[in-house]
Amino acid sequence: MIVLETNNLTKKFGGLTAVNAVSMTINQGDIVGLIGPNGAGKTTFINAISGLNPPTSGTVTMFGKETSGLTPEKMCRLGLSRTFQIPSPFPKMTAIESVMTATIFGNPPGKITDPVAHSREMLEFVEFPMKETVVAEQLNTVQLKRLDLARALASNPKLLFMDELASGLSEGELKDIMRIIDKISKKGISILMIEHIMQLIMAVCNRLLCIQFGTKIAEGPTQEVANDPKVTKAYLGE
Amino acid sequence: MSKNIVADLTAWVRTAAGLSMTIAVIVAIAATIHTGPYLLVNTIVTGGMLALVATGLTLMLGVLNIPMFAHGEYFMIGSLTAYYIFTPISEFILEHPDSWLVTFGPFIAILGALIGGAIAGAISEKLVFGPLRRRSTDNWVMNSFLLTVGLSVLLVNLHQLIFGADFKGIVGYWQGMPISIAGAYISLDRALAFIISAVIVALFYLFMTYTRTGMAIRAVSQDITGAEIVGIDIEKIVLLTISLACALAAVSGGSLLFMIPSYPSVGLEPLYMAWFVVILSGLGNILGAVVGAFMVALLKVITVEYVGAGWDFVVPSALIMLILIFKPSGIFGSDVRGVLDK
Amino acid sequence: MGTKKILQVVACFMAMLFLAGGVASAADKVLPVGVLGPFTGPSAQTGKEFQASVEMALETINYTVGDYKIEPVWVDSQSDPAKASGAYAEAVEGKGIQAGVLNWHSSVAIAAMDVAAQYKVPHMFGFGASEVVNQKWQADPEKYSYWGGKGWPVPAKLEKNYIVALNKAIEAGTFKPKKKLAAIYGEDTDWGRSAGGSYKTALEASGWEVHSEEYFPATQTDFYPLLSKYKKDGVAVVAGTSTSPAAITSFVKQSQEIGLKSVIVASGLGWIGDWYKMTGPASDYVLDSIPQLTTPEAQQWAKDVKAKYGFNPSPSAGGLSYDGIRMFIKILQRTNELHGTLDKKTIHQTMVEEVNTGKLTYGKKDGAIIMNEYKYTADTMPDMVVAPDAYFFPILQYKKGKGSIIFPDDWKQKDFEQK
Amino acid sequence: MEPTTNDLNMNLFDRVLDRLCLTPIGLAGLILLLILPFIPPFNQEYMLRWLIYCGFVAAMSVGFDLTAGYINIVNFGYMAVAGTGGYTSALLVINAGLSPWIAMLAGGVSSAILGLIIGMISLRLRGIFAACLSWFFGLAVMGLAIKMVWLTRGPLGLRTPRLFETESNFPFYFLIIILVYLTYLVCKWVVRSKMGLAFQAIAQNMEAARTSGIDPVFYRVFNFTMSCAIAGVLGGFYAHFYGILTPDMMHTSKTVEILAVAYIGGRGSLWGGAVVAFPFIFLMEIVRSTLSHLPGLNLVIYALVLILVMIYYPGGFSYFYDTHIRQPKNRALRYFLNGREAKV
Repeated sequence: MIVLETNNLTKKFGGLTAVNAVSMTINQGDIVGLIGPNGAGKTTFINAISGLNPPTSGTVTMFGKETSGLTPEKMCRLGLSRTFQIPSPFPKMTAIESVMTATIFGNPPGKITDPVAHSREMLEFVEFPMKETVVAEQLNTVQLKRLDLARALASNPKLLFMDELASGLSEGELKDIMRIIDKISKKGISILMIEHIMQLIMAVCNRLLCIQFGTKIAEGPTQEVANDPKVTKAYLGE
Repeated sequence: MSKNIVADLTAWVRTAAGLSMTIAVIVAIAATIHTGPYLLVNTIVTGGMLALVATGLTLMLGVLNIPMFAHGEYFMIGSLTAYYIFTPISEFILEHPDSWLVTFGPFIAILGALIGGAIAGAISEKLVFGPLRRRSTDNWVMNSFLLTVGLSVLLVNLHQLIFGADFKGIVGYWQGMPISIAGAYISLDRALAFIISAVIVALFYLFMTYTRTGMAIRAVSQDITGAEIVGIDIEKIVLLTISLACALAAVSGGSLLFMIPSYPSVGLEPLYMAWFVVILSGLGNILGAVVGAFMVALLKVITVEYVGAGWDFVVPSALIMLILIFKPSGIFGSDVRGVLDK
Repeated sequence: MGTKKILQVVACFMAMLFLAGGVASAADKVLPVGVLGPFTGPSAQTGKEFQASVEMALETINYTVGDYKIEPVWVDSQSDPAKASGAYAEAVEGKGIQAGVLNWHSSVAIAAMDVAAQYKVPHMFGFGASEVVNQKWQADPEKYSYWGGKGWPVPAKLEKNYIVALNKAIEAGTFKPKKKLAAIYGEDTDWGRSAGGSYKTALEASGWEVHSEEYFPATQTDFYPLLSKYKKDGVAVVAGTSTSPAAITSFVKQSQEIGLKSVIVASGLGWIGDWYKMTGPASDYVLDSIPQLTTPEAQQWAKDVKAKYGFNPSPSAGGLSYDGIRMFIKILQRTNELHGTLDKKTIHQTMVEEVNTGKLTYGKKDGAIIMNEYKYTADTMPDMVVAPDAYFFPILQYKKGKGSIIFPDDWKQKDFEQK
Repeated sequence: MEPTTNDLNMNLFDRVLDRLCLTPIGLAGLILLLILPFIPPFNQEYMLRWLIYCGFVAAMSVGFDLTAGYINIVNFGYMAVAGTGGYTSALLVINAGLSPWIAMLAGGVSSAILGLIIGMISLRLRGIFAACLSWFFGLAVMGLAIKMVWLTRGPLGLRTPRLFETESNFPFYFLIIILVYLTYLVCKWVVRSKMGLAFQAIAQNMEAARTSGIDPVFYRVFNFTMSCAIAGVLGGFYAHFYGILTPDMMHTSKTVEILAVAYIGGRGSLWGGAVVAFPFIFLMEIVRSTLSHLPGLNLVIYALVLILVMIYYPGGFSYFYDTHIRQPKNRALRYFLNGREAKV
C-alpha cells in the first residue's frame, strides 16, 4: 500500500528553486532515508509535504488523498507527524506537558481517554532519560531530540518524518536510537528520515532517496542507491 | 539594450517598492497640479525632517534590534540642549548684531544637540541596554522594547522634575526673508534645517558604506559571531551605534527647535512619525527609511489638504496598518537582520 | 533570609499607608483651601502661573483671614478629568479642604463639579469656559451652587468681539478684504471648539463665508500645509485659538514665513507670558484679546512675579487667577465678618447669598489688576457680567510685541491696520 | 497547564478552592480586599477612589496578561480597546436609554469584535510587528474618538451616568473587586483547560505547535477576542464610574501603565499583575499626593521600577514568589501558600 506519493513537487523562494520536480513514493512499512549534501533541499522538501512551506507546484498524495497545500495541523490529523532538525519542543513547558500538547491536539477528540498516561507511555517509549517534570529549556540537544520524538509520536501518526535525529550522537546513543526506530517501525509507522550518518542509514533504511540541488538523482533499495555513482559523486564532488 | 531597461523598469514597478513609489509620485504630481506647488515644497521639507528622525530609529532597530520607544526623548534632549546653548547666544547677538555668531551661533547650538544626544545615548547604553544585554538576550526584542518604554517615561518626567514643564522655544535661528520657491515661501530656518538634515543623512550613509567603522557596524548587524571572529570589538560597536542613533534623534530635535519648542512630552509626535516611516519602509533599511520619510510626509500633507487638520494622524496610521497586513516586512523589505534576534 | 526581607518591605509599606492616613488630622483655626490646576501634564505652565498667583495673593494678607491661617493645598488635575476628580476627592477627604479655587480645563470642571457638589465644598473662580459647563450648571443650579462663579465666561460672550471689531474696521474703511472669506482653526479641545463655534456664528451672521473649520491636536507645531491652503484660497480672515504655547506661536510664526496676507486672529497668544520671545515680529498685525497690564499695580505685580519666580506672567492664567484668588480672599473676609467662623458651610452661604446675587463684587477699587469689576448676578450665573465696565477683553492688535487696543471704541488706542 | 485535580482524597474546602483557582493565601487576600474599606484609613472616600483605580488596573493587567503572557503578543493598543468598550457602553446608555449594566456587556461585545479584527489582521505578524500593529490600531481608534465629535463629543468629554445612584464609592469598590476576581477566574479556567496548552504551544514554538495539530488561527483569534472583551467590560466600568470619558483614556501612556503593572507582576501568571497593582498603584498615588511639590516623581519611580524589573528580574513578582517563597519547610505554611497540592 502506498502511504505517500509526491508528483513533481516544486518549491521556489522568489527566484531560487529549492526543490525541483521531485516525485517519490513511500510504501507501508518503509523506512526511507532521504540523503543528499548540505543545502540540497531536504528539509525544504519535507516542509513542503508537511505544509509548513506549501509547495509552489506539484502534488502530494497521502493515503490516496490529495493533500498538497494543506496546513500542518490538518496533515497532523491525517496521520503525518515530524521531528525538527533543531529540536525545540515548547521551551517553557515540562517534558510531559510538551508531549501532552501533541496527545491532546494531535488525536481526534475523545480518542485518548487519559492523556497523561498516554504521554507518559510515549516518554517511556523513546526511553526519555530525565524526569517528566523537567522544563524543556534545561535539556541538552540529545535529550531534546528524544523529547521531540516523543511529541511527534504522541499524535499516533501513520507516517513519521525525522529530520537528522541522530546527528551528534555517540556510538552508544546511536544503538539506542536504532532500537527505537525499530520499535517505531514495528508499530506499523512508515518513516521518512533525513540523515547523514551512513552507518544508521545502512542499518535501518530499506529504501533511499537522494537529492542534490533540489533535484532527485536516485531512488531505490538502500544498497542500490548507495552504490550509485551519481550519489557518490554528489557527496564527494567531481 | 533599451528594451532591457524597459523590461527592468516594468519588473521594478511590479514590486511593492516600485508600486508604492510610483503611486506616491503620481499622487504627488496630481495633487501638485490640483492645488499648487506649495504642496510639493511642504512635502519635501517635512520629509527631510522625518528622514533625520527615522534614520536613527532605523539604525537602532536594524543593527541592535532594539525597537526604540524612547527615540522621541532623545529628540527632546537635543532640543533642550540646543535651547540652553542658543539662548545665551541669542542674547549676545541682540547686543552685538554684527558678530560672527549671527551666522554660526545656530550651528553651535545644533552641534551641541548632536553631542548632547551622543552622550545621552552612551549613558543609556552603559546604564540600561548594556546591563540588559549582559544579563540575558532571551526574548530580546520585546524586553528591550519594554525597557525603552520605561526609559521614555523616565526621561519625560525627569525633564519635568528638573527643567519644569514650560515651553522652551526660540524665535528662530537665522533671521532673514523667507525663500520663495515656485510661489511657495519657506523660512530660512526651515530651508537650512532641510539642508542640515540632507547633509547629515548623506554623511551618515557615506559613513555606513565607506568607512571601516561603518562597515563594522553593518557586519555586526549581519552576523555577530562572524564580526567577533574578524576582531571587531562588539561592545564598542554597540556603544557607538547607540550614541549615533541617539545623536541623530537629538540633532533633529536641535535643528527643529525653531519650530518645535522643547517641553517634556515633545518627543511623542516625532516618535509616532518615525515609527510610521520605519514600519512603512521595513526595519533596518536606511535608504528605504529616507524614501519612506518622504512618503509619510506626502501622506501627511495630502491628508491635511484634502481631509482636514488633525486627521494627519488617523489616515496615515490606518494606511500603514494596511501595509503591515499585506507586507509585514515593509515595502522595501530589510536586508539587515538584527544580531540579538533569536 | 528572602522571606525576612519581604516582611520588612511589607512592614515599611504598611507604615507609609498609616502615615498617609494620619495626615488627615488638622490643627485648629487652619483653613485648607484647595487650588485646582494642571500642575503637571501638557498645561503645566498654567499650573505654574496659578501657583505664583496664589502665593503672591496670600502673601498680601500674610496667609491670614481673621484668626484663620489659610493653607493652600495643591490639587493637581493633570489635565485629565478622571485624575482630577480623584485628586479633588482626596484633597477633601485627606486634607480636609474647606473650599476650592481656580481650575483650567472645561473637561476637568465638568468632573470636579460633581465632586464639589458631593462633598458640599464651595469652589470659586474655576476657568473652564465652554458651554457644557454652563449647561450642566444650569441643569441643577441648586446642586451645583457649590461650583461658584466661573472665572471665564462662555466663549460666545467675548470671542465674537473679534468679528465685531473686524466688521467695524470694514465700515471705517481701514480693512478692505478682497472677499468676505474666513477660515476657522483651533486646538481640538473643548475650549478650541467652543471658541471656533462662536466665531462661526458671528461670521455667518455678518455675511461672511466660512472657508473651513479645522481643529488640530494641542501638540501640533507644523502648520505649513494648513496655512498654505489658506493662502491659496485667498482667505481674508483666519480666526482661531489655542491654549498650547507651542501650537499658537508656531501658527503665528509660520503664517508670516509662508507669506499669508490674511488678518490673523490668534486668541490666546498673549496667554503665554513670554510669547514675543517665541514669535518675534511675526506677531505684527495679529489680533488678540488679552487685557494688558495697564495699571501701575498690575505692572508692579508682573515685575514681582518675574523677580520671584523668574518668568513673565500672562495676564490671563496669571493675572486673572491672581484677581480670582484675591476675590476669594475678599469672600473669606466677608464670611468671617458675617459668621465669625470659616468653614465650607459659611463660605458657601456667603457665596450663594452675597456673591451670586451681585452684592459682593471685586473691582479696581479693591485692587483688581486686570478687570474693572468681577460681578455675578442671578441672571448670568455661572458666568459673570460681561461688559466693558465689568469683565471684558479688549481686542488688541500687536506690533513689535506691544498690543494696542482697537476695540471697544471708547478704549481705542489706535485704528485697525491691515497688513 | 496546571493539571486540574480530581483527587477524591481532597476535602470539600480544598476542592472548592481548586475549582475557584484560589490558594488559601489567595482567598485570604481576597477577603482582605473585601474588608479593606471598613478598616481605617482605607474607609475614606478618596482612598477608596485610589483602590478602585488599583482594581481597574489589576483587572486590566489580568486581561492584558492573557495575550502578553500566554501567546506572547503585546497588545499595545489595549486601553484603546477598553476605551471603545467604554464609549460603546456610554453611547448606548445616553442614546438608547439602555441600563448601564447591560450596556457594559454590550461594550464588551464591541471590544470583542475589535479584538477579533486585530486578531485576524495580525495573524501573520509576530513579536514587535504585532505590537506595532495593535499600537497603530489603538492610535487610529483614538484618533477617530477625537475626530468623530458628533458622536463622541471628542476631547470635550462625554458625560456618562454612573452605575450606582449613590455618590459613595463603596458599591463601586466591591463591584471592581468582583470584576478583578471574575476576570482572573475566567482567564484561569481558560488557561487551565486544554486551550491554555494551545496558547503556550503557539507562543513558544509555532512550527512544533502546528505539526502537533494545533490550529493557530483559531487559538490566537480566540485569545485576542477574549482579552479584548474583558477590556471592553472594564472600559464600561471606567465610563460609568468616573462619569466622564475623554479620548485621553485611550492614550498609549495609559496602556503603558497597564503593561508596566502586568510585567512587574510577572508575565504568564495572571495573578501577578493583579496582586502587584494594589500596593504599587496605591503607593504611587501616595507619593504623588504627599510629594505634590515634586510633580512627576511618582512616574519617575514607576519608570525606574519597570526598567529595573526588565533588566534584573524579567520574571517579575510571580517568578520571585514561585522560586523563593512558595516552598517553605513548614508544612502548614506550605499548605497556606499552595493549597492542597495536586498529585499528578
